[in-house]
Amino acid sequence: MTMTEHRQAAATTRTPYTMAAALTAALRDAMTEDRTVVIFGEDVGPLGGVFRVTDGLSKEFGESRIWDSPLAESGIVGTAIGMAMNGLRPVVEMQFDAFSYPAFEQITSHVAKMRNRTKGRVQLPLVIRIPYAGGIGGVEHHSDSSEAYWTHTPGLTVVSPSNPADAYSMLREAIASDDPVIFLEPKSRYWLRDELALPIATAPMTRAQVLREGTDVTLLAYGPTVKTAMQSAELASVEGLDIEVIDLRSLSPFDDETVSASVRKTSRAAIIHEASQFGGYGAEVAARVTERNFFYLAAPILRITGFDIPFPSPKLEEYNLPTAERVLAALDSWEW
Amino acid sequence: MTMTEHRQAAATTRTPYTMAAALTAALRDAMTEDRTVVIFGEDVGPLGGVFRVTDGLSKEFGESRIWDSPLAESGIVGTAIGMAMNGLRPVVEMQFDAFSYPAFEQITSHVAKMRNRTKGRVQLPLVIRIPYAGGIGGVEHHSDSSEAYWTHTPGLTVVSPSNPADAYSMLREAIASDDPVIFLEPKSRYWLRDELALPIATAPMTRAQVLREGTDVTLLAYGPTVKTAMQSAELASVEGLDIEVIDLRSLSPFDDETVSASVRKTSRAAIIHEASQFGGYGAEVAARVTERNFFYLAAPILRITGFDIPFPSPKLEEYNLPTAERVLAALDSWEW
Amino acid sequence: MAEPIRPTELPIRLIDEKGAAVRGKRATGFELPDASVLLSLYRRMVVARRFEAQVTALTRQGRLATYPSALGQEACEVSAASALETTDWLFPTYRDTIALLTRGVPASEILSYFRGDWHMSFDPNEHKTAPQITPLATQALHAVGFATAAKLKGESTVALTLMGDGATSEGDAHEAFNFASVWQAPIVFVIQNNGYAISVPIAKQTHARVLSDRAIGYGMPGYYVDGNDAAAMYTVISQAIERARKGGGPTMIEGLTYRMESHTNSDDPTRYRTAAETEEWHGHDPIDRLDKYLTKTGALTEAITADIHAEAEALAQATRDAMNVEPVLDPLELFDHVYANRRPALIEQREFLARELAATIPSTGGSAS
Amino acid sequence: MAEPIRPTELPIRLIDEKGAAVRGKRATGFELPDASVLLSLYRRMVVARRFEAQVTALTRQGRLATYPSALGQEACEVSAASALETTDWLFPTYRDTIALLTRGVPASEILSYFRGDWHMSFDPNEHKTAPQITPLATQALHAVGFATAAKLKGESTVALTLMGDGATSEGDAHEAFNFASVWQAPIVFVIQNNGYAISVPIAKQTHARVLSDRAIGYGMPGYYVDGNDAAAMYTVISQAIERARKGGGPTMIEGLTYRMESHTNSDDPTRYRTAAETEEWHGHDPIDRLDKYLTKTGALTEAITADIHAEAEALAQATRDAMNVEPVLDPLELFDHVYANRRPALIEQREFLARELAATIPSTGGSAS
Ligand SMILES: Cc1ncc(C[n+]2csc(CCOP(=O)(O)OP(=O)(O)O)c2C)c(N)n1
Ligand SMILES: Cc1ncc(C[n+]2csc(CCOP(=O)(O)OP(=O)(O)O)c2C)c(N)n1
Ligand SMILES: [Mg+2]
Ligand SMILES: [Mg+2]
Repeated sequence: MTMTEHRQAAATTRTPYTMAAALTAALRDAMTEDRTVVIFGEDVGPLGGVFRVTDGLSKEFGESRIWDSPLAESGIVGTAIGMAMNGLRPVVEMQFDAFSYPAFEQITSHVAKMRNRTKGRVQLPLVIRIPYAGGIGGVEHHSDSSEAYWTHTPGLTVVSPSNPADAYSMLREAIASDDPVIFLEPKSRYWLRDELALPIATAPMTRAQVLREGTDVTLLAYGPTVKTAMQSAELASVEGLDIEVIDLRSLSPFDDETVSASVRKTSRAAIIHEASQFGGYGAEVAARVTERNFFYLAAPILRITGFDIPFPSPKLEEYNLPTAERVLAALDSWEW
Repeated sequence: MTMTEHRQAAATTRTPYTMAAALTAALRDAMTEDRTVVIFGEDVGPLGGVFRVTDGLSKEFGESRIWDSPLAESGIVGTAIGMAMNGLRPVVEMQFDAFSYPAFEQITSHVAKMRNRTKGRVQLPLVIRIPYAGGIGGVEHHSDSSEAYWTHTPGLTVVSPSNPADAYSMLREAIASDDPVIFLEPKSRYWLRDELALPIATAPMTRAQVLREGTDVTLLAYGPTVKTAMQSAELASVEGLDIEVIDLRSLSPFDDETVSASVRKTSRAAIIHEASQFGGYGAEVAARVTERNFFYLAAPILRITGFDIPFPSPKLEEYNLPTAERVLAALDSWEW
Repeated sequence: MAEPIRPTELPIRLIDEKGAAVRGKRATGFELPDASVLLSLYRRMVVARRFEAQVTALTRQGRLATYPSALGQEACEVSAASALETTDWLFPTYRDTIALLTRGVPASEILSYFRGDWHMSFDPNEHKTAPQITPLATQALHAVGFATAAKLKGESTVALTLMGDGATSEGDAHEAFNFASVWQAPIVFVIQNNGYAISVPIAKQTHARVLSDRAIGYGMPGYYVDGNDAAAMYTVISQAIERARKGGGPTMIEGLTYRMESHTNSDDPTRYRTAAETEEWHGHDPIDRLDKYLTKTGALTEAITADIHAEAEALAQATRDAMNVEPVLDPLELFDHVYANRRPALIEQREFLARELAATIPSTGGSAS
Repeated sequence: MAEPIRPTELPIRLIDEKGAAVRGKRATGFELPDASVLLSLYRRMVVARRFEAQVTALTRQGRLATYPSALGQEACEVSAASALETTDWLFPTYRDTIALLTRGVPASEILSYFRGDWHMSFDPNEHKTAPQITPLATQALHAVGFATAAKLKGESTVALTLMGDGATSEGDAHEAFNFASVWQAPIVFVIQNNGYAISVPIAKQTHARVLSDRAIGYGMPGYYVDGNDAAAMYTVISQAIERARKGGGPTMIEGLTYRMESHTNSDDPTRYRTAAETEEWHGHDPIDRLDKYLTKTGALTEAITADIHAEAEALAQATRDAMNVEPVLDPLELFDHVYANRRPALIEQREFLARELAATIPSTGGSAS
């Protein structure tokens, strides 16, 4: 039983929620509780977003709380900055990772730097939601993983939920945060279901979670690859390999405490992500975990990731995405 | 004597060149030899660029070969793509790292992907020059180090020279390349002088160079931090520590062969860069070198980098930039 | 700076819904193209519509990953492609399959992209047609650069780029218009204002009287045209292409049209527009009016009609056949075009996948995982 | 959509170079502000010019890292800041120190940025003035968002943003104009067309008749104004602010002016413009013409003149004194404002630097290394 499930057990009547529905509920509850929360972006209004995460909200809250903006991502983020400067808590959507790139300057030069620039006098409580990564057979530009760009940028907080409960709890926490948050929603897991009693508060957004305890290997994952990690653990257990699975949840900050504790116990670790490997987020994980735990490691930290190629077309993406088979093959590559 | 110096020794009459002047010479020679080479960007014409790297070229080659464009980086890179599709070899300048961010979408979604998208039928022989990093007392946005954004993007080649000879040779090679190249020019080293006989061909752009041989530690650096690495080696030698210094030169691709050979000899390595550490280029270096050489390593690979903060103001940047003192302090942190 | 040509109050129109030639104000300054041209525009539109019906059916059957239909926008698509010389270059978007078809790109090579085989499949240089670009307005800058290079090289090539109403809101659209006018690049911007950017209506996209009013701010001629009148679109675009070829610089043309189908197969238009609105636009159908005109004038004989339908059916059949064959793809090609020369690290990764493929247990996709 | 107000053929002007009030065409629709307003604009401009002379001197002495002077642009800067209510918000650029000064931000707090102490030093909320932004046109979007939030909250705040001619080429400028018009945000865009973007002349920046013609493409009122005529700038900006406050939406105002100094102290204008051109602009000096007008009308007495100069000298003196004191900076503050709460990793790094600072050998900067 995972800690998340523990929490849920405590709650009363449960109903099934997909991750998308849990996100919608989080947005609805946040808008209800705090009138300064506004939502805008491309197609977030009557359509409810291309993934329907804002479904029904425009009917419920009206044009003054949630609306469709002109089609320009830099404009969306840039105006969100101004709104946050004027007391609102904007939650904006970038339709896909690759379509956040036009907003790159506003995000790196302003969203990330405004608090530091003004010595904390101007803070930007805004959330940038991004339907994230691949695995849904999207054509070019619809399956990028952009986390490495954001996590390298000081001033940003970057998180990604892997299940409906975290999706609700972490989005609520992101909206309540006085710092800007890049909220990565794993597309391929939008339809993953769980029985929930909302509202629910899982672990703090910035902490990693041990989803499965194990003694032989620490397997690190986040967002879409957490499911892959759990599958790998199940497969491995058959071979008698006892894998500890950690859902990082927060990419920036990184929860050194939780991860180091696990690695010192297992002495072996691997990180899984969809993004290409070179300079990917897994590099930071491998580097810092090695720095902090070098003499506890029995083997190098492995990275099971996408290849160093542009994300493939729908019919070829399966060859690029990390799979449980690949994870096991990688672990086998270690000298045991 | 470094390999670069060896090559120079072979050449005849030498004259002093700053790195900026060597870059100007490379542009001039490339434009003279190949009529398809064109230069445009902000202030690259009559002004000669804010760092004077294109000084004199507009007089020499005229408006049809080098001109000032409207002030829009996405427009500059986007039109350069179209020109490259139509048989030209554009060399464009982004005035500072932070001002390449408006072009981020054009660079990541097109410059990096066009060849792959078209199965090699459309290639983009273009060079994006960026006066790179800090150390010149620039106000906000004038000292960023953007390499991690580019090196994580498959399809891009990313290089940075550390001395006038390489500046000339590598820029010529970048312009001649049929792949797009991000050319990072270390601002703080623009005025570094060397006696050169041009034209000069140093090692291939994509290979690292051992600048100083040593047996105890492999110190990796690129662009502005190479000088810092050499100073560290000198200081350390006083303490009897024999440091091997490698100038990476090419950030993407990474020269595993040269670096692994050195690390297997010294069993210890450290990487220096100005960029903030979290998710920085040093993470990839530490991760991959560890993966490939884990059982040869006597200690974790260290990263001596900028802090995880937005680049500081002029009066405070010195506290953020890696120094020889910091490098030695870091090496002392190892158990020897 | 001479006062730029301003877009007219009402969209330029040469043939109305009843199939009658338009005289006076709305047609001033423009001649109807000859029958042969109109007939070929008509043929291409009819063939295109049949093609799209077929593709939409194939998409419903799951043969394609996605398909953005241009049903109702045939006049813009076909006119733009037909007005270009074969030596000119077209810079299209995901929406513009019909323009590519008109340009002579084989249907199967176009659809290979929408089936998900690769990011594109035809040869841009062979067809002088750039890939169908998805990141909005970005291709407009490529077109401006391409046209500028042609001008620098003293070639007479003209570039034409298509973009939607929503795309005009992107910064890149502005930069493309501005660079083109400052550099007086030989390029034509054709904006298909089909009323929506997915679900977002034009009223939420711009506060301008018409999008083409933007042209004034660039000192560029701007034209506001009935996008469902192939005669008008073809004539205005042709003039703009000639002006560009003669060194007259860029032109902005807005075609007022309507997307009859959903944005893509995965869209649900009932969430953002009424059936009545769509119904109303049936009355402005681009093929219908040209059919009436050409029949009245006698240019469209039964024989020709039969021939056109035969061509359409043949294309539909060929498309069906082509799309019903599962393509044979080599996953190892994923590593072959990232760089001109494969890098050591990519060779390692290619070998890794090759070993994996050779192994008995096939890799199951993350999508399925 | 109602036909938008188009910029006039010649720049709007209320007082000419000879200090005479302008009647007829160029002044139509505008009244001269009363003497008291003109006198205060004059005072602020004179004080500002003296201030800049002092700052330029300090920069030459190396007291400042960099300084972009607005010498010659005082009419735009002072009018924009003076037309705003204290409750309104100003969104300036690196160029607009004088506007901040006029707004009441202490000189020493403004200059602390240019000295290189920190990225800015005054309190934006206290002065209702955003930081001086360097990434071009990006602040215009912040201003639009800020104004839109005010509208949503039912507040009467108006936002005004300043940008240069070069900045209008950026995609963000377009997105700001478009979002503002679609959302009918209470904002005023003041474009200071000073003829150059560093070395690039306006002719290489736009092909439009005038930059303010862009307004038409956004269905926004646009005004082309003599940027060296404080009376005209103040009047047109004030009208726009009132329109915005009354719910009339955004306005684009182009002030035609000239940058008399180099772009920054590190620039060399001789490489891209002639002394004759600069000399010619001396004839259009904004202070000179107001001086003549106010003297003629008798509003400007010797006593007032003396008082203004006293104020100017006092500010210059205070600025000298403030800038000649080396600021005491705490390097450890570098870690204090990155996030609302310091992260474990940043605490580690802060402690590292603290230990380093405590150690005898001081860290020598990489710049020096
Ligand atoms: C930069 C960018 N942002 C968002 C998207 C997602 N997207 C694809 S099509 C579309 C609507 C485009 O509308 P329009 O330009 O009017 O063209 P149409 O689809 O109507 O032909 C959007 C938002 C994208 N492709 N690129
Ligand atoms: C996005 C971006 N690109 C480039 C620069 C570098 N830069 C600083 S000022 C300047 C010229 C700006 O000209 P203009 O907008 O006319 O303002 P002015 O300096 O004339 O007041 C340039 C290119 C920048 N600050 N931001
Ligand atoms: Mg549309
Ligand atoms: Mg200017």
